[in-house]
Amino acid sequence: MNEPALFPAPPLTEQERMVEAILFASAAPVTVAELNARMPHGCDAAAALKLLERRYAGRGVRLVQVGAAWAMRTAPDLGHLMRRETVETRRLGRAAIETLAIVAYHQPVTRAGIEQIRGVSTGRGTLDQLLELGWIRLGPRRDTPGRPVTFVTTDGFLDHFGLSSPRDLPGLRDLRAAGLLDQPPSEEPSKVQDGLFDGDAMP
Amino acid sequence: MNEPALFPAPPLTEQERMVEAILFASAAPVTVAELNARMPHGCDAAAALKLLERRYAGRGVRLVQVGAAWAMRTAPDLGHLMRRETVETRRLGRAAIETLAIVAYHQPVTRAGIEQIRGVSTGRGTLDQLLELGWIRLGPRRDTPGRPVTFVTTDGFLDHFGLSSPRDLPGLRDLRAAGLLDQPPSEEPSKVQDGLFDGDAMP
Amino acid sequence: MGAQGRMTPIAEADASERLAAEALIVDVDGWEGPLDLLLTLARSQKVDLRQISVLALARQYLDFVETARGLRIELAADYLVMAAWLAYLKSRLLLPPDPKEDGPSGDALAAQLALQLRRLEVMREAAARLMARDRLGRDVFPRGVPQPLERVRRVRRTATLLELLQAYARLRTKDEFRPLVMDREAMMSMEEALDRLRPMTRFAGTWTDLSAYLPQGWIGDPARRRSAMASHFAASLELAKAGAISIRQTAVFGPVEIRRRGDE
Repeated sequence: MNEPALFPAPPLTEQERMVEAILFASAAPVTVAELNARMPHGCDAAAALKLLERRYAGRGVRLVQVGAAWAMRTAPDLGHLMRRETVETRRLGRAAIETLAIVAYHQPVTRAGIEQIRGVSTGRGTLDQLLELGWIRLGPRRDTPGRPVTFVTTDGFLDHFGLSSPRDLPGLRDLRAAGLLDQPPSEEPSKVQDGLFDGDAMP
Repeated sequence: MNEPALFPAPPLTEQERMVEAILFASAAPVTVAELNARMPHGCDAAAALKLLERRYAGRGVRLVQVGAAWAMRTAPDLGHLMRRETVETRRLGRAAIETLAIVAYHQPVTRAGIEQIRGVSTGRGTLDQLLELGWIRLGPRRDTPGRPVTFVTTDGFLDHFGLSSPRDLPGLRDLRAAGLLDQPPSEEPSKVQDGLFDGDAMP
Repeated sequence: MGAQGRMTPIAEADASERLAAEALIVDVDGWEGPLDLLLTLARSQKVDLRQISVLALARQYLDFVETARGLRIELAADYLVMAAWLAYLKSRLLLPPDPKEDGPSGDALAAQLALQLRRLEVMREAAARLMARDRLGRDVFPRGVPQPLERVRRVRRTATLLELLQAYARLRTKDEFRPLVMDREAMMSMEEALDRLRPMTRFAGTWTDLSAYLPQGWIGDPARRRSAMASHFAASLELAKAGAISIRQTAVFGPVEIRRRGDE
């Protein structure tokens, strides 16, 4: 490099190695002119680039042109490898599990129906979470004003909870027998429709 | 990636591309375990690494092993082309360089052991400097009175000096065979009378 | 390791040797302790450290200290400690061994010193070799634009059947603990009112005050009554729009009455 004119340019394969190393280590894309300036005198960076581009075709790393400059980049189809997913398992929150229970026992049930049973308004996030988990899905629209959507459980729900059908869910009588319910139930859940829990009978 | 068991692992050539992309994108060495964790289920990063290492042999960029990890680095013979990428490292003083060599060849070694070899007390700054550079770290405590801490080299040290393992230190085997790396007996504080500089050996 | 550079070949004249010794002394602050100085002196013997004459070395060192004293140069204490020790070693090496004296012999002490010097020299050479290696950031380079690994934390929720059943049981037995929430007990939805009203209005052949349709539990407490009234009114409008009922109010603020459609 000090006495450029005295030595012939290195062979093209050697020039290819040089371009490879420079592009790899460079923080920014490098122009052909800059490559030529950094390589020994007499080198042909453009020709070396062509060789290198061919060598990396289809590899996990590619040669890309950025304006007038060149850079090495990971292949776009492997971008997912640059992400590291850590999956954390956490218990479902209280709102979500209650909502899920209501959907399971009262399906198809509207959001208003859920809110009425829980006695609190249901955040959009709660239903979204259950939808995302694939445990509930949209059921048929209720034939009432506004035609509200209903929610029903999915096969994924049955699968996760080890049930073969929603009818396998234990009834209130079973829950009481299992010590999960202290008070005698007012009605069997299998018969209930919306509005079940307001204690007033019709006038 | 969500249902890993449902899909067969990609072909080895594809795994090779993946390892290539991951190592290429990372400045720090990546362990085989980390590679396997980032690649689809069923991949064999070690086998893919072997293929890749062969592919890059003699190229401008090489695959190097650093401890349990792998990294891509430019070929050393092309270092002169990368002058503008050179990171100015703080020039290490003679004390620091000697201390580093002693830690490397005698590890795990206590501060007293280092001082015994160098014949002078080690300034606090010397070890601090090496710790800060990430080239040495605390090793296990020595099981002698006072349970002094020991120092060992890091993977960062290996990476910086292009070593795959501390066993690759040049001349290590010969020095050990010549008995020049044995722990000096006087290192133990209980046997001070052996110490060259202890007053009690004086007439 | 400029030490070697300062040493002159032994073959040269006395004058140059003295010059070298003086150079050593002037540079005394540059020595990394007495062992470093000893090593430098040992190198002037131009032999492998394994064959070094420790006796000659002790003499060289003591001469050095003597010269330094003559030049009124203050030496650090450890240099003087080493000088005293070497004087002792010299006497042990020169005099026949004293049978009454225990501890290592003079030869053993000399061998230990030689080993220690060699150990230091070997580490110096190793250090030099280490620093001359192809080093990262100087001869070998990592990727110039590393792509940081994107860390994505995904939370997967899970629940057991027992939790599901417990949740349902909790809802059905409201005596259990519930976190503080805004209750909507005093609220009746329009949907609910509509469900009530629709079947009942089929039999509403005559104009009937809407408030008569309010359910039992909703007429005592004013808040509950207000909500029930509002939802029933809204429901009646819905039913009127659907053509199921007619609706009328005969006076401002008068009672709202409804009846089945087609009974006009």
